[in-house]
Amino acid sequence: MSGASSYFGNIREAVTSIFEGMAVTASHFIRKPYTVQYPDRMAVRVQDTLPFRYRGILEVDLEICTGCLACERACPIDCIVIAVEKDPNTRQMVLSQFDIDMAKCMYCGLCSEPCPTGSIHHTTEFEGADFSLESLIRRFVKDPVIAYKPKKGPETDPRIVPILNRGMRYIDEFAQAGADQPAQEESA
Amino acid sequence: MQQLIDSMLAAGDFGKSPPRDLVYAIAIFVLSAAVFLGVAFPFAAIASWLERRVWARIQSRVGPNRVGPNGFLQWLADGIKNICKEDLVPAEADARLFKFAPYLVMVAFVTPWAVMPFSSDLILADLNVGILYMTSVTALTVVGVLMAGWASNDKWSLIGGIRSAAQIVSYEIPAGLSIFPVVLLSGTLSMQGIIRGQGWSPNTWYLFANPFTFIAANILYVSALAEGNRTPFDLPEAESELVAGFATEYSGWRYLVFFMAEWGNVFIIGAIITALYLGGWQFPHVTNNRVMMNVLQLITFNVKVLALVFVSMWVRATLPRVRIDQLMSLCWKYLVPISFVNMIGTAVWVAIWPDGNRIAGYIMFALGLAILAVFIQRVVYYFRRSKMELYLHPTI
Amino acid sequence: MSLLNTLPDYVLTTRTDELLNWMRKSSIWYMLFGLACCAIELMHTGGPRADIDRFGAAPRASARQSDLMIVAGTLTLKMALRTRLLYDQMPDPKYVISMGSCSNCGGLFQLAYSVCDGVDKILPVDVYVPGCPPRPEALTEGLLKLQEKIMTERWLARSPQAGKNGAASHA
Amino acid sequence: MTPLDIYARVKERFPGKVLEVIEKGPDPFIVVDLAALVDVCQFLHEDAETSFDCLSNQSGVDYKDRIEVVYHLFSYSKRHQAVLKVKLPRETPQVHTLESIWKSANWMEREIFDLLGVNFEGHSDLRRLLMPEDWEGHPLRKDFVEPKEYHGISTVRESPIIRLDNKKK
Amino acid sequence: MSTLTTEEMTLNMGPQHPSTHGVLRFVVRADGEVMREAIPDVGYLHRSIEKIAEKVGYHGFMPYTDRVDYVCAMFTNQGWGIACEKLAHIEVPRRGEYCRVIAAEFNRIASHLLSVGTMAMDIGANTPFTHALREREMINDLIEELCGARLTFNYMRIGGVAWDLPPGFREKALAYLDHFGPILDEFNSLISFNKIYIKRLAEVGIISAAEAINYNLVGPNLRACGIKWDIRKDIPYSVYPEFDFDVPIGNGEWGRLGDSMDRYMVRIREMKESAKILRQALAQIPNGSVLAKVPRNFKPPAGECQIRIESGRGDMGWYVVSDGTAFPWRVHVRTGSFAAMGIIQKLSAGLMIADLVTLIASLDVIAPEVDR
Amino acid sequence: MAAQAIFYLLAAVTVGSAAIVAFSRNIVYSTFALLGAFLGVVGIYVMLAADFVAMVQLLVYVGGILVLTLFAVMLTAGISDVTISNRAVGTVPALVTTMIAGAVMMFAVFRTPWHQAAAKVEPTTYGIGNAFLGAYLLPFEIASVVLLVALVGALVISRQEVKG
Amino acid sequence: MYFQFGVPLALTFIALGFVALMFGLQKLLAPNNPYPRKLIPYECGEPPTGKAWINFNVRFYLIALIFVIFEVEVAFIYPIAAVYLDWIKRGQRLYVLGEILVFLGILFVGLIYVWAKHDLEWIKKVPVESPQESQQDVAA
Amino acid sequence: MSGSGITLQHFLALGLIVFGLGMYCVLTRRNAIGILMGVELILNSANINYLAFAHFGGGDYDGQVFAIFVIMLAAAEAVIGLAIVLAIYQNFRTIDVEATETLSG
Ligand code: SF4
Ligand code: SF4
Ligand code: SF4
Repeated sequence: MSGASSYFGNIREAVTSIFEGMAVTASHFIRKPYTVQYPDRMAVRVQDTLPFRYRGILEVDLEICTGCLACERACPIDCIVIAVEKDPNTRQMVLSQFDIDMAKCMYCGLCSEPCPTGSIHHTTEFEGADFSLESLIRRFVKDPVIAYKPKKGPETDPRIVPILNRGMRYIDEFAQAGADQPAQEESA
Repeated sequence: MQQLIDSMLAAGDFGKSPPRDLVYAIAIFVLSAAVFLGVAFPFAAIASWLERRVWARIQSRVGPNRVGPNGFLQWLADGIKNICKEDLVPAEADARLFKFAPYLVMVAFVTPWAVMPFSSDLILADLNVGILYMTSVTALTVVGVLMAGWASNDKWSLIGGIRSAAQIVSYEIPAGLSIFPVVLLSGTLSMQGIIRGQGWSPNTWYLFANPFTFIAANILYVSALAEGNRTPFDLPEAESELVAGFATEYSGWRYLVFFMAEWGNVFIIGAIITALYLGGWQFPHVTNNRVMMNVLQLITFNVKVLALVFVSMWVRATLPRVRIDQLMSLCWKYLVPISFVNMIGTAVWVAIWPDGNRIAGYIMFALGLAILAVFIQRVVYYFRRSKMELYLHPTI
Repeated sequence: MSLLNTLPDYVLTTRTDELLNWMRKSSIWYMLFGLACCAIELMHTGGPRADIDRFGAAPRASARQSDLMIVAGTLTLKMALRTRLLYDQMPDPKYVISMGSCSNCGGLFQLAYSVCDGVDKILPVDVYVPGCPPRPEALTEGLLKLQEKIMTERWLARSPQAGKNGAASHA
Repeated sequence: MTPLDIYARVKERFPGKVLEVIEKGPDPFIVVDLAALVDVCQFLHEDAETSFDCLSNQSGVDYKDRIEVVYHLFSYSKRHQAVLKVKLPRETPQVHTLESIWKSANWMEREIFDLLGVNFEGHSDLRRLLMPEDWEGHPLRKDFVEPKEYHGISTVRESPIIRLDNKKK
Repeated sequence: MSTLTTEEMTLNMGPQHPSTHGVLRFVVRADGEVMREAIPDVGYLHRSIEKIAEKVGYHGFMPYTDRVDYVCAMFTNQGWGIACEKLAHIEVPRRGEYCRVIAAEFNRIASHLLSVGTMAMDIGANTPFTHALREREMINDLIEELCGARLTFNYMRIGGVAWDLPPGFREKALAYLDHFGPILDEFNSLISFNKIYIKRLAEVGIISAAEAINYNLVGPNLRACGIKWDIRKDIPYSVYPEFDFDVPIGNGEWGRLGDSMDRYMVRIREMKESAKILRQALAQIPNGSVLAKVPRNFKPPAGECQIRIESGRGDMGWYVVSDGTAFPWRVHVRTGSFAAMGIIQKLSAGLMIADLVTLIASLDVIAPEVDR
Repeated sequence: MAAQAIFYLLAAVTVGSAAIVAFSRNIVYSTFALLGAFLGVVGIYVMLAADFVAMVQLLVYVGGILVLTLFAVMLTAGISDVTISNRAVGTVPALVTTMIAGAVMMFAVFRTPWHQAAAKVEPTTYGIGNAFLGAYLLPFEIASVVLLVALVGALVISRQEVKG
Repeated sequence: MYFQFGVPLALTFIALGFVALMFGLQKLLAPNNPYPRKLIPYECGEPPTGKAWINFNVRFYLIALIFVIFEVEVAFIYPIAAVYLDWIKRGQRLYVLGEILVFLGILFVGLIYVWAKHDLEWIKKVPVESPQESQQDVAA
Repeated sequence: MSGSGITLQHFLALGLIVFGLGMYCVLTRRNAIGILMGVELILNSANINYLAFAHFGGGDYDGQVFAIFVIMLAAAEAVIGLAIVLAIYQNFRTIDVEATETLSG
């Protein structure tokens, strides 16, 4: 391209391209902002908009924890500590401690995968900011509780049923090795 | 106000009798302080909030909206926060110059307001070299910035300062040359005189007086942006290269001074363009009430200026940053020659039509409208293509 | 000489304190200090969805102009020394938010040989934000927590326990 | 060419220099004599048949008794790859650099030097790459012990959770 | 020139610097505005992931792979998965492969968006960056539904993926892809074709094809030099052979072949290709299981293997040595950024300081990938 | 009265800055002090009813020459040891010479009975313009040529250095 | 006119006063505890290497040099431009027009010269050399 | 300015002082740039006198025009002077005038 034509070509390209760019930004100026005004100015809490699978802060339903320690073993970085011993006279498993160090946890979900009852699971809760590290440790056992023992038949205790259903639903989210998927996936 | 000044001017020079002097001095101080505290400072402060909002919208965000109504008090918060901030002078820095630089920058930012033509009567001092004065006091900024950059004794600051200085001085040439077409057309250097040379209707503005002035106005705007270190010419503060340019070492209020100066300059840029090319405060003569007229003119002027300020924010949100060598070649190889051509062209034009050419005015005005129309069409096109519903979180 | 924590505890001074704190909390400029994965979420926090600019928190490039250091990510031993220097270079009052498991306590990298387990080993941390990474809203919540803390500070009025407010903090 | 052909070719070109050929496993590889490494690589690089224009990966492995440096060669022109290994004594691991043949070796060798303490002769600047200059030891060695503190920053952090039952898992 | 000016000055860019992506440090020996050379200094993010692999088991290492390259963690997941599967000869169900591809390609788009966005920001245009972030947010929403995390996915498992596609995922994904095309064009006319932008990128940091290969550049950086090489096509893995997409390569139309602008445009075009792949994958995803049977304490037979996948930053190699126990004996990751960092020192000579920033951005260097 | 105050203020600024220029041992300080001197002089010009000249002074001296000098200072070595960058020699003889010369002129200034008729204070731009186009046409054109020559010369000098 | 020029003076004082006032306020309100590490120059977290007060690139100097000349010429044009219209109206068109054209022409020649001699280009490529070499040819 | 108590002598004296300082600067500085600064001061003082005489001597425009020419020449002088200074600096790595004499001699 000869000198002169490239000279004016530069000017033309610069002007036109800047013109286009300005048009784009102007169109964005009249669009609605994309911001979700967390925390206060919003219709629905963010937590409720997150998917069921969201891996937020861990939660344990002691009612359905069998004390099998699968989660403790599964955690790669040992941020779960469970103390469970067999009560000599009632010969029941008693959970005397179930602590999770949320400051250390990496929210990987490896612990909730092997849990037989879905007792330990990630919630959609993510607000945990605090002024001290200690307060980030979740201590679920206030005073020792009896571990849950799965029934042969369906669960009957009305207090436990909804929790157990929730837990099972959570378990079902995980892909089962080799198993075919329920049809509803394909309806999707 | 004008009467006051007139009477004093009639009274001629100083020192007839002491009380007179006192009156003058007090009047000057009061009026200047009024303009500074009433216009310059608030605008410089509020503009920062405004730009953050404008940016946010362009970037499909919301922007500061928590302090006060719509976050209007954001500027106050920033100011007070920075005053409550520790004021550091780095150990290696040259303390004296480091401390003095903000003063210099502040002076450079405040002095141009002396010739700011708010309306036919509201102007602090209608210097008959007004526009020359306006351009030459900006020179102080260069020195201040160099001082800051050098005194910080920090590499980023030094590079930033020198870049900034070289940039400002270079762009003073196209800026100066782009002023001449107006001077040639109006035959005066005083702000008010230039504005009086134009009318309220766009076709009488110098912007549309002839093709050359149209280009000159754009060049002036670009060079002014460059002088104000605004994107796409914000190399001195280029965050991604030099951390914060010549202000890297400044903290608290000292930093805020530089910040404010930049913002005030945006207004000054807008004011220069408005006065020179956009008919300043000119407003159709609807009433004989002088006060009413002045109010209307004041509003007109400020609307025009704020429009230009908005454009500069918008440009800043749009364009990337040029490199230093591109900056220089743009100035010396494109802007300067073109403004030469503009000047010669205007000189010839004036020589042919000493009293201007009405038809040209109308034609140019129509041209401007056409460009605007095309632009709006593009905007609508992009707006249509976007899927609004996806902009929102599925469930919000 | 400064008036900090010198005035007696009148209503006037406490009111002034509230005003000043309100202003300071609504203009927290944070330093661009992304270290690792969390840095991406830090960007997103400044981004369109969770726009932290709403609270007047703007990013700053230079430590000299920033009030808040968001330690976003894994703090390696090599980086720890620099981090401390950067923190020192910030002018008072200055705050630190520890974002993510790594900077809270080393998190999953406690097993590593080259990672400093927790930023609180080298800096005084004001707010810990859990998560790996914390989603932008979580970081925003951390910022709000910090604002709470700022509101409780005594600025002019003589403070009951010294060293609580930014002035006397972490000298 | 399949890796095995390449290895065969190398064998007959450098008799006795190829110590062993492992054909089982996903990636067959050969172990080259330490002294001949550069020549072999030069040959593989320049030979029209093989023309390995890229050293796609170089890594060191610390087996308790020896240290092996593994070269994954790849040829963009011929679309085939080969794996070379050299075995080094664990006390004074030393091998000649391949920087002169493949520029990409520069940083990978620095990394191996840093993490495994293999000394590459003739390397242009053999500095620590990842660890700080004043770091002791080579972390990827199996017998590396993490220092208790670094510049006054302790590197151990005990879990804040106290086990109620005193069983160690 | 160099005769007149100055004793040169030594600048520290980083570790805390707005432009260096993550914590990189460059010691710049500059002469005024012009650089003599920029010496990279890495390791500020060395998290010893390779060593940790030897401590946590094969399953437990999966979350750590997310941190190797957090911008496109799906690929690191996939790489680790494929490596282990190759060691233990595990067959992944086809639906699993499809899920992997879908997740990975979405992640590729997200990664490239971040790359081009930061590119624009380093040149001083903030708006494109925020727009890129906005698009990432939308993609994050999709990925979140898929695996419950926005950044550190830990989505894949050895032998498949951990979660199947949730109900309604396909519709949302398609809707997003419809939206993505126009947005990309808009992005282009906003920044890519801007004259200033082109001027800044064109003819900066030119890499010849031979150099690129010799320095072992990979992925977009390699393709920008005009070499049509993509692992997905040339050493096919997973189910990529079943899709038809083409490999964009640089063609110096803006400046010279292999300059920053080419690298940038290659990424832009690759996003289009990924969208193409996604449409096909979402259309032809088969039924069936997504996870193969893998024992919980996974012990691959002793041996070693090296696998290569096409990650967002290009050819990523995983070299795994197993000794038959539950813990890998040695894991080594060869990443794209690592090689890219190696070439910066050579390229930087004679550039201006401002160009260094764009050079880093155009090579799309990500600190953790360099340091691991 | 006010005029006196302002005059003395400006004079003080001018002389003070000039003194720093002359006596400071730090070249950078001297350069920045030059700014004060120039500004003071600008004020003096205004008091002498030469508004246009004052503006030109501001434009050329402050905006141009001062910046150029600053760049030159930052270009030449010894900035790093600013404190000794501006050594002075032979101060005593210099002082003596200056004193004598000053005394003589002082004598001339105050002994001569100047005829004083303060002119009307009015805008001067037009007058200067007309003068340029009228009586001073030739010097005006020559001036531009001189500037051109200066530009070329300076560039030639510096360039041979640049290209080495 | 004095009155008008009094305004810039007043504004100057106001500016200085304002800044000083705010500094006073800051003295009262801001904490102040500097310690050595805090006052280290900021270099992205690294302890600084080398001194910052170094000689700078001559390129900028050349730019400033060209600038000064042009600035002076611009200053020269102002009065002519101001009276241009009058002279036109007084019917001396070609005279003044020619006048300005000649002047601008000379200026333009200067620009052409500078342009042609590549004094506006930024010399980008520095010979990649080791420091001591550069020392030598500097000494040479 | 009659009656305001500021007479011609004031300005002349001021110009004289500035001139003296400039002269001292020129005489004593060893830094070539310092010398140039001194020259600038002298030129300024000259201008003051020009304008003072122009103002008090009936106020025609000759004085001001001359002042402008002086400024112009000052600019030219500064440009050339500094260029030469840099040239010297390049050849001798110093701008200490005496050192340059010895070096060149
Ligand atoms: S989420 Fe991961 S890190 Fe956290 S407790 Fe469960 S397994 Fe451990
Ligand atoms: S939470 Fe689940 S896995 Fe953990 S102990 Fe209880 S039942 Fe077992
Ligand atoms: S906390 Fe998690 S996400 Fe954040 S830096 Fe550490 S590993 Fe990365």
